Amino acid sequence: MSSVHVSTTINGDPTDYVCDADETLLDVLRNRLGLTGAKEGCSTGDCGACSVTIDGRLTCSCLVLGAEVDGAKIGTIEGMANGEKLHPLQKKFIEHAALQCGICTPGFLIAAKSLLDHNPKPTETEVRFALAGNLCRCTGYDKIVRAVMDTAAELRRA
Amino acid sequence: MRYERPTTLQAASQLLAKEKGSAYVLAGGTDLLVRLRTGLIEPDLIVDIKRIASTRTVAKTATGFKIGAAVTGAELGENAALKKAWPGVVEAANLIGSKQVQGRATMTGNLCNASPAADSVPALVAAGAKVVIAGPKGKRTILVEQVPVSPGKTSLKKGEIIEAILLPKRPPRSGDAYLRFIPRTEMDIAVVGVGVSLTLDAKGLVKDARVSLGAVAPTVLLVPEAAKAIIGTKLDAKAMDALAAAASAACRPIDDKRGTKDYRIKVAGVLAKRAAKIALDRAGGKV
Amino acid sequence: MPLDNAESSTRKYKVVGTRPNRPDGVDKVTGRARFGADAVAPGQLVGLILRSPHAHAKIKSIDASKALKLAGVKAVVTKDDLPDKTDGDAGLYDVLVNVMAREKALYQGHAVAAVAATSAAIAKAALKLINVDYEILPHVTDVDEAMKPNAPLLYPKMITDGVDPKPKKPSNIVRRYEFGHGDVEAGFRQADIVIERSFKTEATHQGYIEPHACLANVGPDGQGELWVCTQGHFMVRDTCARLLGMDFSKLRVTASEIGGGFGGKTTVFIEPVALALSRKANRPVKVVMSREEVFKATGPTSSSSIDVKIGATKDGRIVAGDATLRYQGGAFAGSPVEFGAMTAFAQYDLDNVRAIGFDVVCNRPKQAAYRAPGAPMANFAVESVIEELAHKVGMEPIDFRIKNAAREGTHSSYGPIYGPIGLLPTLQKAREHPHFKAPLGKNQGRGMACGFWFNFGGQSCVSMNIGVDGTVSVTVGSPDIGGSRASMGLMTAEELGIPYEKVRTVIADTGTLGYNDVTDGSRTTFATGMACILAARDAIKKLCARAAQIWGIPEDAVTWENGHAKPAGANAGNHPPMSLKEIAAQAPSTGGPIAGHHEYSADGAGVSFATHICDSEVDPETGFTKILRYTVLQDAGKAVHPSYVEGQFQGGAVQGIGWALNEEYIYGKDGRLQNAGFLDYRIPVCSDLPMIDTVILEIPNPGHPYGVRGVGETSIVPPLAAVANSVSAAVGVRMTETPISPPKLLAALEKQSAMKKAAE
Amino acid sequence: MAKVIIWSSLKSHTGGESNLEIEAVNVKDLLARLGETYPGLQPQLKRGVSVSVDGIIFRDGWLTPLKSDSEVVLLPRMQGG
Repeated sequence: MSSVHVSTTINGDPTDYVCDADETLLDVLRNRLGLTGAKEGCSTGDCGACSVTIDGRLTCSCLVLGAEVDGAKIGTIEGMANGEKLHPLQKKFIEHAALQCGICTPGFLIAAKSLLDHNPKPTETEVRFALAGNLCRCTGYDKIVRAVMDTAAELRRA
Repeated sequence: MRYERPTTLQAASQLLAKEKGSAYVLAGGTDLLVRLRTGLIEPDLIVDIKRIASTRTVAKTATGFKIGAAVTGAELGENAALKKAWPGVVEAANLIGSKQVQGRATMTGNLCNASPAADSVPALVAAGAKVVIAGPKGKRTILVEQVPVSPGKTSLKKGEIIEAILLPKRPPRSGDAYLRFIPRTEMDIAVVGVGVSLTLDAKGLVKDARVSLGAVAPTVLLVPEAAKAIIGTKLDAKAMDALAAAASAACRPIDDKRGTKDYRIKVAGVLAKRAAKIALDRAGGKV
Repeated sequence: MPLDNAESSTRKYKVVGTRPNRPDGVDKVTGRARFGADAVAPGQLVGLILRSPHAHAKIKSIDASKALKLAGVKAVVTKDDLPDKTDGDAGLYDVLVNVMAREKALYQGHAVAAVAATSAAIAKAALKLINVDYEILPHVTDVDEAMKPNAPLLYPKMITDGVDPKPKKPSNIVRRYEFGHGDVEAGFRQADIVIERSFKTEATHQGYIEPHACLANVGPDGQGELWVCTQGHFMVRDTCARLLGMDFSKLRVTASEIGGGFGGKTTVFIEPVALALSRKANRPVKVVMSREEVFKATGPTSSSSIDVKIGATKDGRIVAGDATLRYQGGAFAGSPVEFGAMTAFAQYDLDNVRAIGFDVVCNRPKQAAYRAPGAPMANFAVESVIEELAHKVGMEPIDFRIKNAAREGTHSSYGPIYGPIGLLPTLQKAREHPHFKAPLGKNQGRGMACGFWFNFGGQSCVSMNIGVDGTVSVTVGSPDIGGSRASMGLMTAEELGIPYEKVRTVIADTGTLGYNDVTDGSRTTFATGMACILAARDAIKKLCARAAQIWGIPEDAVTWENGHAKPAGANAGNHPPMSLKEIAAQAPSTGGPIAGHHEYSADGAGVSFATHICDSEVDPETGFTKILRYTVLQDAGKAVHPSYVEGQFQGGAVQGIGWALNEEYIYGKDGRLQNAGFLDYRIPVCSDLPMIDTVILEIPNPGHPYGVRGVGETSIVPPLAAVANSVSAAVGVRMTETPISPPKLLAALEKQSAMKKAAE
Repeated sequence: MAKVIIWSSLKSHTGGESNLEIEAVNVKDLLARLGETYPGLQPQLKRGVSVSVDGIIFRDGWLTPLKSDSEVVLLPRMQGG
């Protein structure tokens, strides 16, 4: 197994690592960099628990090789809060009880932020389709959708 | 396993040609990584083509559009001109997987995966799209439907890479559409997919049409009989029924975990009508 | 003994019933929360498990010599490393056989060996080097097929229990259950209308998003640590210690944050194997299941085959109910068919009722509990027939249900007489609900169903320590699977009379608290919550005693009110009330730390009933069903944190909707699972669903000081029938099999139209 | 004498009787006497049972005292998800 040296930026911090050629970005984040906020729920891109952004694009880190992101900017859940200030989505998820077990929460937050970055005024239907790649088995999605809609409204007011 | 990231097509093609073991092209990777992870493949070489400039752009050319092999579904969805000319093709590409998958997945990858259920392929076949193939012996251009030969197998030779997909220029009064059936509203593989592309004459009669079917045979089908059924008509109820009958008749499906033979045959007809109606509306026609 | 809690219905609450933020909220939204796969130990190895590719095979030999020679491989374990120490405990022996196959592989995915290596790549390579010699045996995966006389036998000596006279021939039928009362045959003789139907439901998986994961560390001194995502770490400790021959006290198990369980994490799969690997390698070993392993080798629920016959008189009185239920529980005894049989008719007041259940084995993974285990399938069958019967009688289904609903004093179909229960109120509220009157369009229909679950209490142990600053830390032993730390904090604050913000609830490892039962059976808010209340009362006694000392008056002259100690009466002297904070501040000089404690086995859990209303629209050309609107009305006894009660209602309802429409285990002729992944095992996605409306009713449970009933499980019981009834109302076909997948529904619609044509 | 009701399929061990009369001070005592009087019930008792005493379900409260007119219903051991 040949290994690859990668220079990248994660949540704004320059980060270098060496990984195996066949190692996924998710494995690199979790096992080499200790960023375990992204979760492995399926490793086939079906659950969204490993969601991150690469150069601003939402993606499943289980579907990306660690070797591919040389020179790219990665965004993970660990970079969502600004210092001690939670992102409005993070606050609303807690207030609305939009999580029960919480394993899917980081993925939902990354996906929801990506939605609101592109569409500040989504309809309920748009929210539901934008989050269709994130599976939650606890909540039935109701409170998650409410939290995202409420955050969008608050961000528009601000 | 080695990972290579060439910056020219020639270099990429040489890497693939020289490799003695199993070599795979990596564009979006949304299929390749799943197969890698589940142990279905154990590559000796992976060639990432995303650093090759010509694979990353959508160009409007004199003859239509040239879509680089590594252009993602999300990027296609953001290309207004392409959406206007080929809404059905873009919709089909955007149906592949979730928003997360859209951030990576490419139509070329969808095509080279050679799955009979690939969503973008019926739309491309209906559109009469071609692919530009770069290889050790230079470049060649073939029709999209000539790429997949059987589930998981393509007609590409060792060392060959698809550089781009070519979509023809649109005559006036043209429209296309792709519809698929899935058991949920998202995140499923098509049980049946139908692509329709048509052009109307001044009187609003269908002058030209191509109809394609996905997930009803070992490869995506182009169905001339279905096109014949609507050419020369205003897509009245009779023509629609003929279209549905021809589409259903062309199906050679199997029973599997996603659907039954009978189901696929019936729904192919249903979706053909619905897709034709959307294509007609887009071409400015009325039923 | 359950407490007498007459106060619960009248009591005014300060914090219970409010909706504060959960204590683990920030950790969960920042990615900081540590789940099963998130732990790391120095020098840890990667453990992987080799699984049988065959549905049923004799294991003739296992040769791991090549694997052991591979550099980086530190240990290989097989059944020989897990000798039978179960000492005649049949249930525990099944667990042992399930975690590591012995003579036979009983299902595809059955563990046969495991390796620990220095990297995942090496472990993977090592698995390929283990040579298992299988003799493939005939298999069976369908419950009805498994019951046939000529079916391949999993256990050639198994004779069905509970049948009189005892059968002579062995079969795959483990046991027969029968419940009921009255004379069913006589009942049917009084009936004007009788409907009899047969149903089938396919197995579904709990589908928790977090695969099983653990990190084991056992030393040669026989001491061990285990970090694991589980619904019950005390259960994990006891089970693993017994299987590995360790002292309970020497195995310290810590429950990680748990990424969903729904019953699926109430047993062990990888844990004993990880411990065995660690013991052999003398290194920490981490084992994390893949999603494919979760589907193939952990517990889905049973698939079932059910016959139901119900009779009623013209005026709409049910005179007899009869059901025969057949559940396969995978390759081991213990399908939840008895709960299916007990709950099938539990929502009705019947003079003549009988439910017969057969527990069947076949070549599938050992079933595990799934939210109200056994009830949803039985409810699907009975509530489908009830809806049809109501129409035949010419009554609105809701009126028919109200007329026959179980109420206080009803002799339940499973034996006991009901105390105060909330079924009628949920039905009455449903009838008044706007959803019930909303107009419907073409191809749209409305269906409903009522459901029931028992709930139970069980063992809990709680410690409560009061800091000198007047804040309180509550230590519980029940893993928090859906926000229970918030509820525990609320009940503690309520009882002590202090703000919720002054309480922090933590979950202790097995070394620091007494035994706590698994978080299941909807028991935690009821039983562990009541233990928090009683621990608080214990602390209050001590607080009052300190105040008495400080004031120099007898202890019994001090009472506790709104977080303050007060002289009980005028003759107790004139002392200004002392707050908890003031008393706590003086603790060091008045006898040291102040703590409250309670350990017990809680009983008196209250049953919970629900009524669900579902609107759906069917595409008659494709058989696609869209859920348009859904409302859950359920009795919670008392909602401690209403947001999380609503969450339980909504989550259970959506799992039931998935069960009804798309979720299923699909087996090939080779007995192999064809859809072991989230792509083709289709749990509902966000865009499939509407908002799920909820109505919380509060009919206090006399067995809890605040009237709390369990709420976690009932919500998955009614949806299968509610959805099927709505589909039937929309397009006129009665679907008797789940999932009601588009190909099945379209075929039924075509059959219907063909029959109509034939009739014309 | 407490009135004990067993579920129907256990009748084969009690001579076809599902309503039994047992003299017992608490549930533990009652289960012991049930086993002595009807050895056929032993396997099920060993597998585990719950009981309902006058309508209240007990899964573990074996020391719960019984009144002379208590109605005890034998149930399979409760489980949950």
